[in-house]
Amino acid sequence: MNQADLTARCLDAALSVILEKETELAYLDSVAGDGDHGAGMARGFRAVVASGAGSSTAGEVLAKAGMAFSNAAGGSSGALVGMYLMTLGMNLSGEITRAAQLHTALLKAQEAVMKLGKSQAGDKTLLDTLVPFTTAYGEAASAGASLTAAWLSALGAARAGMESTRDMISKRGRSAVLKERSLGTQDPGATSVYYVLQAAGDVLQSHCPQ
Amino acid sequence: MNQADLTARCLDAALSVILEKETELAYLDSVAGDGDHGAGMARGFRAVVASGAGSSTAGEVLAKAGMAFSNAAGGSSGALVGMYLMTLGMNLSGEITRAAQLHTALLKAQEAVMKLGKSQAGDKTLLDTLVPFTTAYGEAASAGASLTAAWLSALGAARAGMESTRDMISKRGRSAVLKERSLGTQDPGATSVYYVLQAAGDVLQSHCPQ
Amino acid sequence: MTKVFNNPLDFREQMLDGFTAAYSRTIERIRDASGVMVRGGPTAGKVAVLIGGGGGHYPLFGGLVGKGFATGAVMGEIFTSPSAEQCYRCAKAVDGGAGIVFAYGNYSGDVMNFSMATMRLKLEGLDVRQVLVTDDVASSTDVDSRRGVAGDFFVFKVLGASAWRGDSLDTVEALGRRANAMTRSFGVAFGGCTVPGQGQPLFTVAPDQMELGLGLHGEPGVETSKLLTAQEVSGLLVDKLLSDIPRGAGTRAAVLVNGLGATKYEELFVLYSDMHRRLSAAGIETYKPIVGELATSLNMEGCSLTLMWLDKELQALVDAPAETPAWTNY
Amino acid sequence: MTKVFNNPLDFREQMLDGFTAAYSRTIERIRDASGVMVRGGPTAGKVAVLIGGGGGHYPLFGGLVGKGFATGAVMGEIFTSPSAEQCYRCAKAVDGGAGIVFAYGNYSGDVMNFSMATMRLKLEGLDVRQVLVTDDVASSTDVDSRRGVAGDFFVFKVLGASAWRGDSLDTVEALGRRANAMTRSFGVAFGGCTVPGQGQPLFTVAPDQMELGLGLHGEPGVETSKLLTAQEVSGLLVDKLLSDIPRGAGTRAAVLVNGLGATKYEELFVLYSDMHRRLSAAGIETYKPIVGELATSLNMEGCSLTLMWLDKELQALVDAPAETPAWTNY
Ligand SMILES: Nc1ncnc2c1ncn2[C@@H]1O[C@H](COP(=O)(O)OP(=O)(O)O)[C@@H](O)[C@H]1O
Ligand SMILES: Nc1ncnc2c1ncn2[C@@H]1O[C@H](COP(=O)(O)OP(=O)(O)O)[C@@H](O)[C@H]1O
Ligand SMILES: [Mg+2]
Ligand SMILES: [Mg+2]
Ligand SMILES: [Mg+2]
Ligand SMILES: [Mg+2]
Repeated sequence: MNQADLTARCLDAALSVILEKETELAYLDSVAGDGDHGAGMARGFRAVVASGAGSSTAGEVLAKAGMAFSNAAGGSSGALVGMYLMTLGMNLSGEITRAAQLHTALLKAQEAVMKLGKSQAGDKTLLDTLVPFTTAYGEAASAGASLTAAWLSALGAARAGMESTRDMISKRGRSAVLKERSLGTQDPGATSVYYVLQAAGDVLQSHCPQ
Repeated sequence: MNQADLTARCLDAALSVILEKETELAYLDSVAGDGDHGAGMARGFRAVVASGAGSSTAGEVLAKAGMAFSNAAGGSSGALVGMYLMTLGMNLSGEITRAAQLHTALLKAQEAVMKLGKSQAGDKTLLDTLVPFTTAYGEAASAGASLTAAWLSALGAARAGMESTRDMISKRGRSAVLKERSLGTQDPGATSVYYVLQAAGDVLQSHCPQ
Repeated sequence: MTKVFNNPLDFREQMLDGFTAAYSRTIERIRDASGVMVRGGPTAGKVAVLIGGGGGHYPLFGGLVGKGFATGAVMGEIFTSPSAEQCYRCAKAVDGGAGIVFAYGNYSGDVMNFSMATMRLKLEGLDVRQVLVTDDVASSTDVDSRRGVAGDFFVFKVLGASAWRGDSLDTVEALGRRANAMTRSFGVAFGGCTVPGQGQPLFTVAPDQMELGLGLHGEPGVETSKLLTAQEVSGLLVDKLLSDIPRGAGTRAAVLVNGLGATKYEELFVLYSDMHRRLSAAGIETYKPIVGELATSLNMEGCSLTLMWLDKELQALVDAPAETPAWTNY
Repeated sequence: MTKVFNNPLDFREQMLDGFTAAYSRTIERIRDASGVMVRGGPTAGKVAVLIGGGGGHYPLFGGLVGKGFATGAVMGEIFTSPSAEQCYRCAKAVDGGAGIVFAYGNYSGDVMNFSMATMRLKLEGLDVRQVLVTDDVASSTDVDSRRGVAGDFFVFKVLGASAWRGDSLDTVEALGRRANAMTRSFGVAFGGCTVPGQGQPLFTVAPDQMELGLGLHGEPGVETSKLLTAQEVSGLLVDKLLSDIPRGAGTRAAVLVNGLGATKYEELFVLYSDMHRRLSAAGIETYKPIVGELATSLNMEGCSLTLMWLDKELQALVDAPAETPAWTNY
């Protein structure tokens, strides 16, 4: 399977897992937010999958996906996840031959989100999943792991990051207003991003296990 | 006790019993109507009691009560019960010496209600309590019973009349629209009127037992 | 659930007080009565239109008082007709010497109280006419026995506009009757409402059900159905009204999609999307549709469709300028 | 509970369709975008005011589009900011060549999406300004971090009136910022709301409790209290706003008592009765109070008080004529 198709498969898997978890995500967002996170992520990935065909590189697939996502989803997560996918795609040109190439792109995408959201790890957002994931991926990649191996090994850090949001006080987004009231519930964005990373990992593992 | 005071006592007792039954009356009216019958009767009798002083005959007390009731209560029952009390009062001049005098007045009052409401016994209204009550009172009175005795003996017919509304289909008032849906519930107006007649009977029995 | 009140016994008076305080630029309180009238009182020589009924239906009734609309409104307790005495007092206050039209929905309490006031006013030599609104097709097959629901809005608008432009009492009355004869409504409910201070709603509807042919006063509907989709509700309401087109109706109709309180604007627009298609497909020209809350039932969940079939004159009266607390057009 | 819908996925589109069908006399759909604009499109040479945000807040946002008010509105899914792409497309459609003001409540999603659209439009050479509404005193002690709630209404009215009379982009923007700086709101909630197709409300409030400092999007309040009487609620809201009077405020304020959807007009009037007394006692002149639903949150139970402290110019802009689906004044 070529990398463009593999990337498209990862995005298909993202849609599946988001649809499966939509109610849970809606619930998490209703505790301190406005309850639309599940619907928004689903709308975004539905549009991504619908816009999928006709790209020749992984970068192109992701850049297109980012635009489709952001336009369809709306909301904070539409802007942020859309920006993430788009930046990731624009920083991946041609064939990816080394795991480190992806690390550079992951870092750029993460920075774009930080800039757009004026936020950082610890603010109880999706960055609390993304930042530790990217760090762990980078470490594994520099230690010589393959892309798939590095990705899979970084999921543990992503999960721990996601779970850590439960004990954080929200500093960004709608829920920030609620301060202490946001304690005790996992951040919806951190949760959905973890599910997506995990679903992509499953695809990589079965189609590109090297 | 003079007849004006006795009449005022009956009206005080009416207020007490209506306040006690207000929730039940509201419930009965909510089944097929708009739920305001308890509140309306309470408003009416509160105004009656507040307007009570300064009359020298039973007729004057009742006529005043009717005006106060109708103005304060509003709604169908405000108009009808107000009209009833007023007509009753206007048809009682001076001292009541014979039970039959009251029967004439009760008949006139009942006719006034029928005319205003364009209704008759069997329509599932307060007339289903009033009409058998008045008939039974009249019979007892012509048979020589005292006012109090006639009144008390007529309560059984009033009660039976009230209970018969449970199996009637409403032909008048808001609930008429619901047709068969009004079956199975006692008419609120028939119920409140029975409570009032009964409360007045208690007053007559204890203050004027002859 | 009604949550904002003090002592329920003071609810009507405090409501009237707040209403008058807020909209003193348009209306004023009628002294010693439960009602309001156009600011500055009636215009001498013009017919007065006095609308009224129970509370809990805002903008009915006070919200529709003002230039080009009703001259005054007599306002009862929640869901309770105002008393004859209050109707009388308010009529005296709005009288401009050219006659009075009482206009209200056809409910037995209102009929009795307004009729008693009419008798008293006539004894005093005033010329009083009564125009009853009977738009609710669900409430009876006999047109004259029907209840008045959201159609009040159109009938009152026609009466008010006619009176305001200086028509005679006969003309105002006749136009009001024509407006009513040309107006039809049908409604559904998804949940009941609670009167201030009462713990229980007036009726409840199971989450997967709905009531057809509801009233405006928290009365349950005449029939229960399973919960329908917006398109099905639209089909039901449109079909009901198209199967009961009044004689003499043309093909143009003023439209009101009315929310009862807790069925909100977005839902009403989704509903109207389908209604518009159906009405157009039936060859009906929808004239200046109104989608909003013009006749509520506290926070009842439900909605209705009203059509007033227009001729040139009714249309001109719908279009005539008006300025009230709840309705302005120019 | 939201009950009237078909497939929840089509809700926004069907809502927009019905809205446009109903009010085609005032507004029109923006082609290929999730928004509406004043009928006939922008006026060349006039500043365009594009308001927008998530759905579920009618008359925000489309209901306030029309002559004298917003030039257009970009409308997102229920409670979800429109995407940057939609903001961009709607901006292009309303552009009259004299610059564009984006005006919206301060929520992170809206800020991100409108800001991305702004960047893109600026790259194309358009002059775009952003005016964020930050009236909710409950949401932060830092004024600039506050959310926008019902104050949207006044800020948009000022912007729209200024643009409509032909002010320059700098002036429109400056007046919009001044309106926002002079506007304060505080709200309470008694119950949550349900997004179409979801079985559970976004939050629930115990029957004997209430939430203080709620948002407009079904977010729970910042604090829970026992259920208060109308007078106590009034005291709370008035005190909050009087303890946070902006610098430079005079003694006259435009007033909006806003219902969130299921707290109805009669309750709001009972509330205003007490508010009016308190505001008057504090020496404040209430200017043309508005009591109604101008910024809803589906069928949420709750209400808020908004004051916009007036100077001569803001007052003139509040008074300026406007005609939109949900608001008309002359
Ligand atoms: N400024 C921000 N920076 C990073 N992530 C954010 C920011 N604001 C919100 N988020 C993320 O978006 C999620 C909420 O997404 P969503 O519900 O779609 O947005 P909205 O708040 O507009 O309804 C949050 O859980 C959080 O992870
Ligand atoms: N036309 C009528 N004739 C006689 N009684 C009537 C009539 N209409 C209503 N009633 C009585 O009034 C009662 C309802 O009173 P109430 O709830 O106060 O009036 P409303 O229907 O105006 O809310 C009914 O239960 C019935 O007994
Ligand atoms: Mg959200
Ligand atoms: Mg009743
Ligand atoms: Mg009633
Ligand atoms: Mg949102």
